[in-house]
Amino acid sequence: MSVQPYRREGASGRVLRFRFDGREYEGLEGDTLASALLANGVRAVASSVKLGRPRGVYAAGCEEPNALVQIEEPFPEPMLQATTVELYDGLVATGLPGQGRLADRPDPARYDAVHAHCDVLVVGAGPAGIAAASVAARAGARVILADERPEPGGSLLGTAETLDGRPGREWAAEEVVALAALPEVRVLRRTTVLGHYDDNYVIAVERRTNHLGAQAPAGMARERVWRIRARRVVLATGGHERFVAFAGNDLPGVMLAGAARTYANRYRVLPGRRAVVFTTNDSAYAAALDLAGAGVEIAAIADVRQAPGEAWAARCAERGIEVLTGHVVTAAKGEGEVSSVEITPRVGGGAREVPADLLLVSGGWTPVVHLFSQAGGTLRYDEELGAFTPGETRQAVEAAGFARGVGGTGVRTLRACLEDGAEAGRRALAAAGFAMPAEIAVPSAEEEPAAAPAEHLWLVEAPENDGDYGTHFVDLQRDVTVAEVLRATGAGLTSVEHVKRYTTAGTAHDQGKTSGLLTGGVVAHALGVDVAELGTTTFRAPYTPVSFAALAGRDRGPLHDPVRVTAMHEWHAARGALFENVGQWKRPWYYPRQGEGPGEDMEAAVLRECRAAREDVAAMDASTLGKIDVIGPDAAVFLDRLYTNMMSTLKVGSIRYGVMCRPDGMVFDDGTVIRLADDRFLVTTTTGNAAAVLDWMEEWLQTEWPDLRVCCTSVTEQWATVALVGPRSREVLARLAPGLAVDNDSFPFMTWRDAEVAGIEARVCRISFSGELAYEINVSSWFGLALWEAVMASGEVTPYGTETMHVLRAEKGFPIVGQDTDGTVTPQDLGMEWIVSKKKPDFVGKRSFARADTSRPDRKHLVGLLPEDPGVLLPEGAHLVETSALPEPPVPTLGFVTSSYRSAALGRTFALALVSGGRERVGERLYAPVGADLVPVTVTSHVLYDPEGARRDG
Amino acid sequence: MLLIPCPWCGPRDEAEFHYGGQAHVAYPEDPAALSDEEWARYLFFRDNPKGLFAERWSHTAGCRRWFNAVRDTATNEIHAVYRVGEPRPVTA
Amino acid sequence: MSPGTRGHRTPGADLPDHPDRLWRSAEPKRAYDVVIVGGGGHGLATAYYLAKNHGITDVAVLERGWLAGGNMARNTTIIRSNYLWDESAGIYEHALKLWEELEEDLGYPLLFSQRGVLNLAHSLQDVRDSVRRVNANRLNGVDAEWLTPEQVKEVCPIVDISPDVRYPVLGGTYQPRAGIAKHDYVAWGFAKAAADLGVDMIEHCEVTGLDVRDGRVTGVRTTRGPIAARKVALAAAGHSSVVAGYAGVSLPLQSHPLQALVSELLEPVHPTVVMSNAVHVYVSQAHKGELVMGAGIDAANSYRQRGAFHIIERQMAAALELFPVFARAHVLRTWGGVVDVTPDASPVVGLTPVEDLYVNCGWGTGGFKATPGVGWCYAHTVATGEPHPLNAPFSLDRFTTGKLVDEHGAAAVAH
Amino acid sequence: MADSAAESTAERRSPAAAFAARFEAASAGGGLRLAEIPFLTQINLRVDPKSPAAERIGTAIGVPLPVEPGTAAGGGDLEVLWLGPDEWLVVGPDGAGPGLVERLIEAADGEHVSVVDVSAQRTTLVVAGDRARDVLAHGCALDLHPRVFGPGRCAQTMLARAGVVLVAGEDGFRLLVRSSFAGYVAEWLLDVSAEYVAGG
Repeated sequence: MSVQPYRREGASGRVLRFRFDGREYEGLEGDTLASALLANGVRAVASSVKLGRPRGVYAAGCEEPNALVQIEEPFPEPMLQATTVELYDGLVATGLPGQGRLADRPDPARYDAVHAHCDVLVVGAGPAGIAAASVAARAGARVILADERPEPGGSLLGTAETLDGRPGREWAAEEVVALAALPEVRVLRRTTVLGHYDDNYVIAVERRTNHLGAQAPAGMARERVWRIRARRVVLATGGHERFVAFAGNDLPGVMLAGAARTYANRYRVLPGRRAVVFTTNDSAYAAALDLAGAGVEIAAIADVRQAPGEAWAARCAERGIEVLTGHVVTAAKGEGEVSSVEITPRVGGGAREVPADLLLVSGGWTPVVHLFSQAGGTLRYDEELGAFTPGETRQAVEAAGFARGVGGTGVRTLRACLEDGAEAGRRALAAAGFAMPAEIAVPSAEEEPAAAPAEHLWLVEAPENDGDYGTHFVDLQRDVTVAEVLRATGAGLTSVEHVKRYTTAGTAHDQGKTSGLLTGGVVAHALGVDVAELGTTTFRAPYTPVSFAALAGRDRGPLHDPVRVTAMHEWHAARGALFENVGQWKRPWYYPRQGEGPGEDMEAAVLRECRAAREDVAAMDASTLGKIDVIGPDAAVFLDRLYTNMMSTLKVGSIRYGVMCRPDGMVFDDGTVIRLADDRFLVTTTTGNAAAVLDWMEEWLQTEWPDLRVCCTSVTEQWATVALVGPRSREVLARLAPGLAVDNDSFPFMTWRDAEVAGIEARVCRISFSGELAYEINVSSWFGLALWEAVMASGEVTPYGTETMHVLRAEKGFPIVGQDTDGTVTPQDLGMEWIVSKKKPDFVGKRSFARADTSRPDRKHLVGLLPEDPGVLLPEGAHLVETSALPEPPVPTLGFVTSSYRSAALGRTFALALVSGGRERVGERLYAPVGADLVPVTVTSHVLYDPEGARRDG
Repeated sequence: MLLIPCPWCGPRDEAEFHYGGQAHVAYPEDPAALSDEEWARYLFFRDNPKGLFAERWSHTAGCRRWFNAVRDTATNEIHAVYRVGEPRPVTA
Repeated sequence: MSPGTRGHRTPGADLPDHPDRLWRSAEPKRAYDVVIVGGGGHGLATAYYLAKNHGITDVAVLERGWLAGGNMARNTTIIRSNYLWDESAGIYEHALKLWEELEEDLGYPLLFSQRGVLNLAHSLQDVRDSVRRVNANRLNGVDAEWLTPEQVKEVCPIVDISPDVRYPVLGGTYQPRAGIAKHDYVAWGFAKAAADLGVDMIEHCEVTGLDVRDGRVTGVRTTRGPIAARKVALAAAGHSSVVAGYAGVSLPLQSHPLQALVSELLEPVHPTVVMSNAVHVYVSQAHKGELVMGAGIDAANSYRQRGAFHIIERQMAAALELFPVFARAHVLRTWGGVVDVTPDASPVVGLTPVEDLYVNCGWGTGGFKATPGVGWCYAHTVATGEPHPLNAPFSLDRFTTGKLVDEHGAAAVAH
Repeated sequence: MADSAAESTAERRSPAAAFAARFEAASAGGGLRLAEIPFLTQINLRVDPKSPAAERIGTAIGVPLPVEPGTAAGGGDLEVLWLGPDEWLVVGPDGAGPGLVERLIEAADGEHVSVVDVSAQRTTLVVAGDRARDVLAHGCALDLHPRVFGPGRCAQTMLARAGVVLVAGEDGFRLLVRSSFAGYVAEWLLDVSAEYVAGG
């Protein structure tokens, strides 16, 4: 062990090698990076964020304000506390100046989340938590016990206390092993409860592979979010020690007394050789005695109180430790680290300087009330404790043990914590409706000396001649000193929140765990008010920092959002289709022809697909359209109320196009309505709105018109749909469906027939979204691929995608909801007066058409645009102005281009646009600013192709 | 993540529900008879109290039923749930 | 000690100093010319411009908690003016022009940084909407560009523009003059400047009622006693419905929690502001190095300044889709504010049916960026009794006529 | 693919057919079994539970419609899942669809009911074995403890980001998944399974 000069004798464990700031070190299994660094005598671990001052390890847990490190290997991870990084072989880390560094390569690790339910969640596996969990678990309750550390025991890990005659750490380990063996108990180690939300929804993160370093199994999620729904929560979260503001209280070598005790006992590391102890309470005496026992020379204990605990003082006297009551440490001194400590009597007498390389500080203990506060609980100031403790809450949560401030003297007493934990367990059981277990023995702890009350000292006042308070730190991590707090209050700030923001105190990585109350104390001091009156800043989740990746879990990449595909998807993919995301669906966008040389580009592919549809025969996978079966005697009445046009007059066997508006009169969705029977309709919706339209229907039915006897059932995926389009579509269909009479009289436009197509039961609809003769063939989606393959089998049908579909419909002036509308467009704006019934007394949206704004003549109308240069393609989203030269901005816009394409059929480019008063402008020349140019265009009707509708019958 | 007691399915996570805003706002019997002001009130104005609020939810990921709840918007506590058509229960 | 760290860059050192004097919390007087309800950014800016532009200094700003402790203290500080509709572009661009002079005007360092804002497009419809907005912006004199994915990558190299992202980046709009500022400093700058001109800052003074006589407001009732006022201007974002309700004025508002979060301090990786509505993320890296991110709003009404956690989880998943390098950054702190949202996602600024009572509300998720602009216009409205031309379109009666300023339709601009 | 398309045959293909081999591989360790049961008959039934039609339907198919929310009832080769207060899914073997639809409509005898064949709307995935609950808990917020969600329980809920009908049986769970989401759910299950199967 000679390579670890500060390691106590008798330490055992596997030797681990690591590198810090470029130097090789050895540590032991069970070490944190902090304990290993201390064992190697590394005092300055990082430098401070603002002043660049050297900083050493200050604490032993997640409250650490100073020792921030960057992990370099096995994978870069920014800003962790050396006190919470478990040591592993091959760890490479560097100390940080307050800013971390992200990796520049993708994180290969896996992350996940899991839901859990329990009767009682116990947060913290210290003495109170174990006691609570034991009581609850043995009564048969479902219990989750979560603790942030690798092993249970909480405060017992840092002390040399015994329980039932065993070392506390062993007791805790055995208890928890026994608990974990119960069928309804789950013990979560390395699991930090981060957030406590409404209805006892509690978020925790388990670190599962970090401590394994490069040995972490590849298939195992590195971090796991636990989403816990608990009937009762017991917060046994213990306390954090705080420090005191005095000159030089940030020097490496200054350390919280309890932390030093933990290093000596748990890690068998000496944080220094010769220590001064500065305390406001009895707990530091135990620390001093443990350290003395471990071989640290305790030069003196400076106690701010006149009357420390008698038994503690006596024990110190026995060991020859000098106790200076009524004294304060006025300064820690040294170059880069502590070399001496200045101790001054509070009343009279001069300072004396004591050589020491370690200064242990205890400014009292603050219960960890973060989660209680997050859960909506109130906090109240406890005078004895000098801290805020849990008050009222409406959630089923309570604190237990030191988190509740039991003990009464400002320091933790083991017995009180055990008993309080067991009581909390009993209360949780009762509240969750479990029978009370027979008396459960609380383990017996050693007799603890009676504690004397703590005194709450926040600030050691600077001497008159050195009153700048420039090194009296209140927030070590944000480099905030008393001087800055005084400046803030001097500037007129009276709220602790304002001071926090003015100074940044409490906003760093540690969220002010050691400094929050201290800052409040100093502010109160400066303002001359009570700490209690000042209150605290808000406790916000997460309790400790959590990685973005953990929260993202497995919802990344392909699993980020469901990819929805049709039954024909594999064919499209194999054929080399490019896909468009339409909502969650992948739809073929276009099918570049594959062959020798470079593939076809989009423009060429779309022109080819369009020509095939207009001149020959083409097919599209239209399966993604939403489909809803609407059934019931009142179905027709219902649809009459939702659509702007009349549906009740539709004949069985026929099909009608319809538009739905919101009550404000704006177009919401469109599609076809097929009448299958007197009391049965099949409604289609746009792909993106399928769920919204079904919800819409259910909302009206259930909340407004419960008297209507109508049921709506989604059949979107029951059916796969092939749109077969083009002058030769009839011929292809006839071949596929020899039993179907396909001539125009037998099967007219806007009707449907049941038929066998390619040997598959099908419903064939004569619908056209292109203006051409066209059919939509619907089959059970099990047969979707078979149908598609049959359609494609002859090789004469050209597959086409959404882009071609868009061009074809735009040539016909058919709008796409969501592209040619934006939530501010009425059917009349779209030139669809004809679809707005005048006969029906009411339908959703009707009243809004009579509002002042919806009847304005200068509303934007859907019109066609022909660029004067037929080769110029207007960008979609281009705007329109009246003049051929742009005046100074702001220039009023007349409207904008919603759709713009090259048309094979027209032999030129064209566009659709929403233009103010557009219908009255047909024939006018307008200008579209495109880059630096103004492109002249002529306004036309929005129907540019086959306005007579001559082509739909083939 | 609230735990919302669906009157049929029992308590489920908030993420399974769709929020429907204020309850008991009936579609006007004769919209044509309303003034523009009255129609605007129906379209756009809803109560927004800090405190108890009768509101609508739909259990979209479950039974797809709409129902009403009385929730305290200051604390998110749900005091009652009841079915559409039932009167708002008296809550504390 | 870290060899690479000692003696050079201390990332926290370059923040500006605050003035030694900000404001002194005042005791309420019995009467004022103007009482402003709400000591947030909008209320403070209004007070400042009332005093500066209109010479009205007998003004009290009433704040129920600590000054600027509401949404002003909780937002993600994004400033931009690239809104779709002419009406919106008008007031936001006015605000942006004021921002460009504000540090000098207020004599206060605001850390105003014109680092540009990117709004990403993830679908073909996003692209259409984005191009439409860029063109609208240009006609309105608002700087805006459409960027290809490669150009997006040039502006912000850490954005993943590869096609294997679930919703690939198809491009983005870019407003170079947009950026961020330090929210607290903005509030304090306005507060100090207004206080210096004689405005009373009254903290911990909650308004509990409005006195209305014969259709005219005459004063406010508060937890610190009644205060008479010739005019009352509401600027109580989040709680506007509650306060306006005291005068019997109902507003088309719903209040929702909106969450945001920050990471630890990180070395600079993110030079601009990136927003993506499709995946509900907006992120910038603040001056000290923390990533500041906003999430979507909670669906249900609530006055609880706390959102639901699944929204944060989804936001993180979306963030990592766009920025894989964020994987091991840590969420340090999350928080929530309460925003009031109108049916058309545009604010209500102007007169009310009660004489001498004015309302400014409904800014939803976008109030911060408007702060100087709305303060300017609202002060004009209150001082003259007539809406400023820039806030005239945002009147209450647009809901009756139907002439909405519907920013829902304008993709990528909800925040 | 384009070539093989020439040999068109009207063969059915189930939504998760492409995952058969990967499901089998994931099931090899014994702790977990993943599989698709394709082509089950599924009829969506809407009827007022208090109506005579509801009773007649129960009699006709030999399974009284379960009225307790979240429960399933079985009889013969049929199983009836409660979906909502007036909505059920009647599940039967492959090929039972047309006959079943007729029986249901006949039993309604002219009363207002809605009977829709949705057999192809969802496919059925099996998640069984000792680790089934652990796997599902990664994406399902329901309490799947056997005392709470044991055999005979069913629920419409979310699994990760997909809506599912979850049915608890004696031998694990069945997931009824919308056909277009089948690929997503299958990929999700396989991703989760990585930790629970041998060698994972």
